[in-house]
Amino acid sequence: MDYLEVTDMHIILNGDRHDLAPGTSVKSLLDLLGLDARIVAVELNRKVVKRDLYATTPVPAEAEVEIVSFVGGG
Amino acid sequence: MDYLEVTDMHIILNGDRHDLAPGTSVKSLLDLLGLDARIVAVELNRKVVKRDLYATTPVPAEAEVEIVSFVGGG
Amino acid sequence: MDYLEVTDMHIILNGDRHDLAPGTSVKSLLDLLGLDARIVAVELNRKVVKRDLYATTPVPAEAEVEIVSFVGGG
Amino acid sequence: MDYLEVTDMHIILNGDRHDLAPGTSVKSLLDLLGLDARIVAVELNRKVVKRDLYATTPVPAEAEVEIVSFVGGG
Amino acid sequence: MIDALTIAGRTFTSRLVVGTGKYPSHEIMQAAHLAAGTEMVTVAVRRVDLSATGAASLLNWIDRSRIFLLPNTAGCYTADEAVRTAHLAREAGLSNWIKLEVIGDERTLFPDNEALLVATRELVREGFVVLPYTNDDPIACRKLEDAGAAAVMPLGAPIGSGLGIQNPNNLLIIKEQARVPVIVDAGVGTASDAAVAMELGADAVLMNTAIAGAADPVAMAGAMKHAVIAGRLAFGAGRIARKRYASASSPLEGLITR
Amino acid sequence: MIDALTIAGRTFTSRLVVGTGKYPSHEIMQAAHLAAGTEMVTVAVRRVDLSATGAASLLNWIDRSRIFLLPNTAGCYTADEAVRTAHLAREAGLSNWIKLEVIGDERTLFPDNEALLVATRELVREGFVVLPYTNDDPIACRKLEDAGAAAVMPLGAPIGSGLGIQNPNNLLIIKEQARVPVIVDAGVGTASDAAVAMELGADAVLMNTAIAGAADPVAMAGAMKHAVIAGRLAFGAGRIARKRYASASSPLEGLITR
Amino acid sequence: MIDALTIAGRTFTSRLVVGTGKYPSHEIMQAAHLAAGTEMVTVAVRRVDLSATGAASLLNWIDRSRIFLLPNTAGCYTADEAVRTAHLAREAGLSNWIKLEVIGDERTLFPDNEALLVATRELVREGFVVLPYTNDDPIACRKLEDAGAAAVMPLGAPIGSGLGIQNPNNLLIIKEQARVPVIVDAGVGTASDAAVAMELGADAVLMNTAIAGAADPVAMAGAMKHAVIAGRLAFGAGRIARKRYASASSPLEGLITR
Amino acid sequence: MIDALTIAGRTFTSRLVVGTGKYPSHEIMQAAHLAAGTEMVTVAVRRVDLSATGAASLLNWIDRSRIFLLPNTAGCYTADEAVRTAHLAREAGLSNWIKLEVIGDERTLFPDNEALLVATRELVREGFVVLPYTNDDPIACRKLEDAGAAAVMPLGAPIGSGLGIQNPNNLLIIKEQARVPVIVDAGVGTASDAAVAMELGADAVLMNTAIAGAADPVAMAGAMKHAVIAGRLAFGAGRIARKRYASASSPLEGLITR
Repeated sequence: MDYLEVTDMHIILNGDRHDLAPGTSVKSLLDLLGLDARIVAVELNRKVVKRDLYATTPVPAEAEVEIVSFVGGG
Repeated sequence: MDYLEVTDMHIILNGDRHDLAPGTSVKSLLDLLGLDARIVAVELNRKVVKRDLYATTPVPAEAEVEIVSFVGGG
Repeated sequence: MDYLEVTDMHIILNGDRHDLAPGTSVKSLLDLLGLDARIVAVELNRKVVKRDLYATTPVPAEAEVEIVSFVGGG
Repeated sequence: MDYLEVTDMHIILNGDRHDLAPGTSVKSLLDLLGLDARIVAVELNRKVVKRDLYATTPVPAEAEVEIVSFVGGG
Repeated sequence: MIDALTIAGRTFTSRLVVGTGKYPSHEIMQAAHLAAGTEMVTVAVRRVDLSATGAASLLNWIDRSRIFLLPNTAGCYTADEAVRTAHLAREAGLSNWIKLEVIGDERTLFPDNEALLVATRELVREGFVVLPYTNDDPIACRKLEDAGAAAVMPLGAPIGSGLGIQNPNNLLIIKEQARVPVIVDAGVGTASDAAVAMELGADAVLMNTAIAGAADPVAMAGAMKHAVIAGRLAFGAGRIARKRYASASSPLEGLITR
Repeated sequence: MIDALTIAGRTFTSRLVVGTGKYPSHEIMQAAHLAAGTEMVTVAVRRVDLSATGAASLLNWIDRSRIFLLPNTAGCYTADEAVRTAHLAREAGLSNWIKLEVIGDERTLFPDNEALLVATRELVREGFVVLPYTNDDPIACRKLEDAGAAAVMPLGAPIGSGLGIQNPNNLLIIKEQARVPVIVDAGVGTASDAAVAMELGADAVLMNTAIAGAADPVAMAGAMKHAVIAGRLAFGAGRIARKRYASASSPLEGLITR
Repeated sequence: MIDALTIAGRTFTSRLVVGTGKYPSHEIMQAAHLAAGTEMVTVAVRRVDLSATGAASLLNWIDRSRIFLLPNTAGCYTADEAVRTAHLAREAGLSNWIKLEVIGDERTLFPDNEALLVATRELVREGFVVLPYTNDDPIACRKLEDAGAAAVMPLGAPIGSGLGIQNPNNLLIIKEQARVPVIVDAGVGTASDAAVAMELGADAVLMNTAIAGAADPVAMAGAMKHAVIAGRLAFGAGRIARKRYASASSPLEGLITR
Repeated sequence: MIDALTIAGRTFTSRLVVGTGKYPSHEIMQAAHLAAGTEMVTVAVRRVDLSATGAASLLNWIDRSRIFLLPNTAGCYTADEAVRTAHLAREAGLSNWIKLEVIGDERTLFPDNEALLVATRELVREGFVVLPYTNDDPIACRKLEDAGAAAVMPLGAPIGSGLGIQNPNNLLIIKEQARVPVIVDAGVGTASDAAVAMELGADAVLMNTAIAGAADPVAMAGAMKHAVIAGRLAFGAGRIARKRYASASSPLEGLITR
C-alpha cells in the first residue's frame, strides 16, 4: 500500500501486513484509504470501533484491523 | 299447471305431462309460463328451436318440450 | 436369398422380394429357410396359417409372407 | 406395603413413601418385594447400584429408591 | 402484466376461468368474479324451474360486458346428451362456444374420452368452438386437438377434489405437444396449485369449487388471481435449476475470519 | 391487499424479503427489488476491497427510504465469528437487526443449531434484534424463540437449491407453536414454492437465488410478489378440504336427460 | 407366503411379471427371472432375422415348465396391427393370451385407448385372453373390463421412465371399481415403486427396464421379488393411519422422573 | 441374502430393528418379531409396578439367544434424565448399548438436539455404545458422530405418525457424510416407506408403531422384513435413471408393419 508513509509501525489490515504512521487515528486511516466512513465498519483487535470515536481512536501498533462494508448477499 | 287451459292436447314439458291448447306457439307457451324468451332455450322433440322461430313454431301434440336456461355450474 | 431356387414366382418375405418355386408349401419354405416350425408363426397375405396346415398350404405367387418369432420384449 | 415391617425408617420407593427396617440391604428389599434381581435395576439416591453389590449395600434412611425393569417400548 | 391468451380468435387478458356454481350467494359470486379478475365464466344448462316464478336469473349477476359466458354440458353421460345440451346452450347463450363434458362415472366425474371424441367431432362439424374437458392423457388430448377442439382442458385431479395437480409430468407432455391452448380444468384446491399448473406451461386454469367452496370465496378468488399471474410470470422467467446441495448467495471471499 | 407484518415493532406491508447477491448487475437487482415490492433486503458484511478504489457501493442501488437493510452473518462457522460480524454489521448499518447465520457445513450450508443458540443468546443479551436462519426443526425454533429471537427463519430446502419446501409438516408445526413471526428462508425455486410456504402459514418468505439466478430476474421477482400475496390470501381464505373423489360443481338436478 | 393370483382361470404364485427385453445377455436374463421368482414373462413378436442363421432362440433361456409366456403387441399403432400381431403370437406360442398394446405416440408410448378398445373387443370376440396395457384412466379401465379384458394393466408412468407411480389416487380408484385383476404395467424404477403399487391394491406388477436396465439386474430382480411380497403383505396387513403428530411407542407412565 | 450390518463391533444379519411397545399381546409381539426376522429390539425402562405381583416379564417373550436388547431412554426430557435412565438400563440389561432419546416436545416427540449432544458426550465418556435418536439434520448427525455415537438414528417423520420419509434429500446427505451406520428411526407407516429408507442408503430401519399398530401386526412384520431386504438389494443394484419420456422395452425393428 504505497500511499501509506513508510514507518516502523505495522498493522494487519484485512489480513495483510501494512505500514502505518504511529498515532494514526481510525478516521485518518479511512481517509488515507479513500473510504467513506459512513458506509464501512472498523474492528480493532476484534473489537468494533464506534463510528463517533473514529477521530479520537488511534490505531495501535501491530493492530489487527478489519474494515468491512455491505456487499450483495442473501 | 293450472294456468294452462284445459284441453285435449298434452305435452311432456321438462319431464312432466301438461295440457296445452292446440296450436299454441313456442312463444305463446313461454308467455303462458311467464318466461323471458331471451334467457331460455327450447327443444321440441329433441331438436332445438331457433329463437327467431318461436312465434311461428307450433308446439305439436304429445311433444317432448324442454325449456332450459343457464344456472350456476363449473 | 441364394439358397432359394431361381424361378419365375416371387413373394414378399418379411418385407423383401424373393424368388420362390411355384407350389412350395409353407412347411417347405420354412425348411428352405432352416427355421424351426415350432417356434415361428407364419402369415400369408395378412392371414395367419395354422401350424398343422403348413404342409398342405402352398405359398401363392406374389404372396406377402411374414415369418415371426418371439424376441425379448416388455 | 403391609409386607414390610413397621419401623421408624422410611424410604421413597418409586415415588411413594414406604417404611423399611433399618439395615435392610438392596437384596433384602428386592426379596421383600418378590422381585427377581436379574431383571431389575436399582437406583439409590439417583445412583445406580451395581448388581453384585446388592447384598452388601444397605438402603439408607430417607433414600430415594428407584426399581425399574424393561417394558415394551420403541 | 402478463401476456394475453387467445382461444379461437377471442383474446383474454385474464388466464383464470371461473365457475358460477355452489357459491353461498349470487352477491358473493359476483364479488368473487371481480376479485378473480376473470373474463370467462362457465355456466350449466338446466331445465327452467317452472314452480319458481320470478327467481332472479344467474345472468343478472354476471357483467357480460366484461365476462364471456362459457356454457358446459356437465351432467351428460353420452355423446348424444352432450350434443343436445350444446345445441340448447348455443341457443340460450347466443354463442357457439361450449365446454364439452361427457362424464364416464358419477363418483369420479372423469371423462369418457371415447364418447368425448365422438361428440367433439360432431360439434366441430357443426361449427362449435369446442373446449373439451378431458383427463391428463396426452394421446386423448392430441386426438381431441386433431378433431378440431379449440383448446384442450385436462383435469389436474377429480372435479371438486382439491387434490392439486396429480401428474405434473403428463401436463408437461400435453403442453409440449399441443398446438391449441391447454387449460387445466378441475382439481385445484388452493392458490399454489394454480401456480403450479401455470408454471407447467398451462395457458389458463379453470376452477369452481376451490373458490366457491372456500371459507371466504372472495379472498380465495383474489388469491387465485395472483397465483395465476405468479405462475405465468414464473413460467416465462426461467426458474433456477434444482440442486441437491446448497449454493451460497453471499460471497465466499472477503470474510473477516479467513 | 394483504395484512401487514410486524417484526420487533417494525411493520412491513410486503411479506417478501429479498437478497442482494448474485444478480447479473446492480441495475437488474434494483429493478427486481422494485418488481418484488420488497421492503427488506439482506446484505452481507465483507472486507472492503482496498484495491478496488471507487467501486460503486451496493447501497447506491437500494432505495433506503423504502427498503430496510437486514445484514447477515453468512459465511460464519462459529458463534464467535457470527457475533463479531453482527457487531460490525450494526456499526456499518446503524441498526441493530441481524440475520444470524452460523453455518455447520460448506456443502449444505445447513445451520449449526447448537452454535446458533449460543450466538442468539449472546446477541439478544446485547440488545440485537436477532432473526436466526435455522432448519425446519421445531425444537430448535422454539429454543431460539425462548432465547429471544425476534423471528425464526427455518429453511425450506438448502440455500440456493431451488428444491422447494421439503418438509411441509415441520413448517406447519413450527408455525403452530411459534409466538414470533416465522420466515421461510432458503430453498424456494419458483413462485409456487413461495405460495406453498405462505399457505402453510409462514409470515414471510426470504429468497435470493430464486430471483437473482432466474433467466429473467425482474420477471421472477414479479412472480414472487404475486405468489406471496396469493399464498397469504389463500392461507386466510380457508381452502376446501381434500377429497379422493369428485364433487360436481354443476347441479345434479334439472338435467334434460333424467 | 402371499395369496395366489388367478387370471382367466390360471393361477400364479408370484405376482411379479417380468419382461425379456434389453438384458445384457440371455444368461443374465435367465438368472434375473430366477431371482425374481416370476411365473410369467412377456415376449415380443418380431420378424425372424433371415440373415442370422442359427441364432439361439430366446425361448432356450426361459424355463417354460415354470414360466408362462405372455406375448405382447408392442410397436403396434393401430387396432388392426395389434390384432394381426395377436394372431401371430397365438400361433407362435400356442396360447391365446395376449398383452395388448396399441400405442398412441412414439415419445411417450402411451396407449391409444380408443383403438385399444376396438382391438380388445375384436380379440375377446375371437376368444383371446386379453390383458390390455392402458393408462391410469379409471373410465378406460372400466370400459376395457366391460369389453371382456381378463385383466387391466394401467401404467404407473411412461414405459422405461423409472418415474414410479405418478398418480396413486387414480390407481386406487381403478382397483376399487375393478372386478378383474389390476396389473400395474410400466413406470416402476426401483423396489419401493413396486411396493407402492402393491400397497395400493394392485394384483400384480409388470416391469422390464427397471430390472434389465439396472446396474445389477439379478440383484434388482431379487429386490423386486421382495418388494412385491412386501407390498402385498402390507396391503393385507392394514397399515396404521397417518397422523401429523407423534404418538409415543414407549409407555408414558412409570418414568423415574415424574 | 443381504450383506450384514456391524454396529460397534456387533454384527447383525437383519437390518430391521423392531420395538416391543403397543402390541395387542405378548404372543402377537413374539410372532411379529419372528416374522420380521429381527435381531435387535428396543425396550423401555420403567418403574416396576409393585402392585402387579407376578406379572410375566416382557423378557419372557423375547428369545435373547437370537435377539439383542436395545434399551431406550424414551420419555426423558433432559440430558440428566437420559443419563440416569441409561445407567439403569445398563444395569438391568447387562449391556452398555443405549438408544438415547432426549425429547424436546410432547406433541412431536422431536429430539432436543442440544441436550442430546450433552448426553451423548457424557455417555460416550462413560463407555456406552450410544445410538442417539435425532432428527434429519445433517449437522446434528455429524456432531453426534463426532461426539462418539456408534450410529446415528435420524427420524423419517414423527414417532408413530406413519407419514413415511418426509425429507429424502436430508437422509441422503446424512448418509453420504456419515462414517457410522445410519438407522432411520421413526416415521415408517408401511412397507414401501421402509424400502424407500433403505434405497436412500440407510443401514437399517427401526420401527414400532407401524408393526404393532397394524391391523395384523404379524403380517406387517413380514411385509417389513421383505421391504428392508428389497430396499437394501435395490440400493446395491443400481437403479435405472429417471426419464421424463418412455423408452421401449421391446425392439423397434422387425415389426411386421414397418
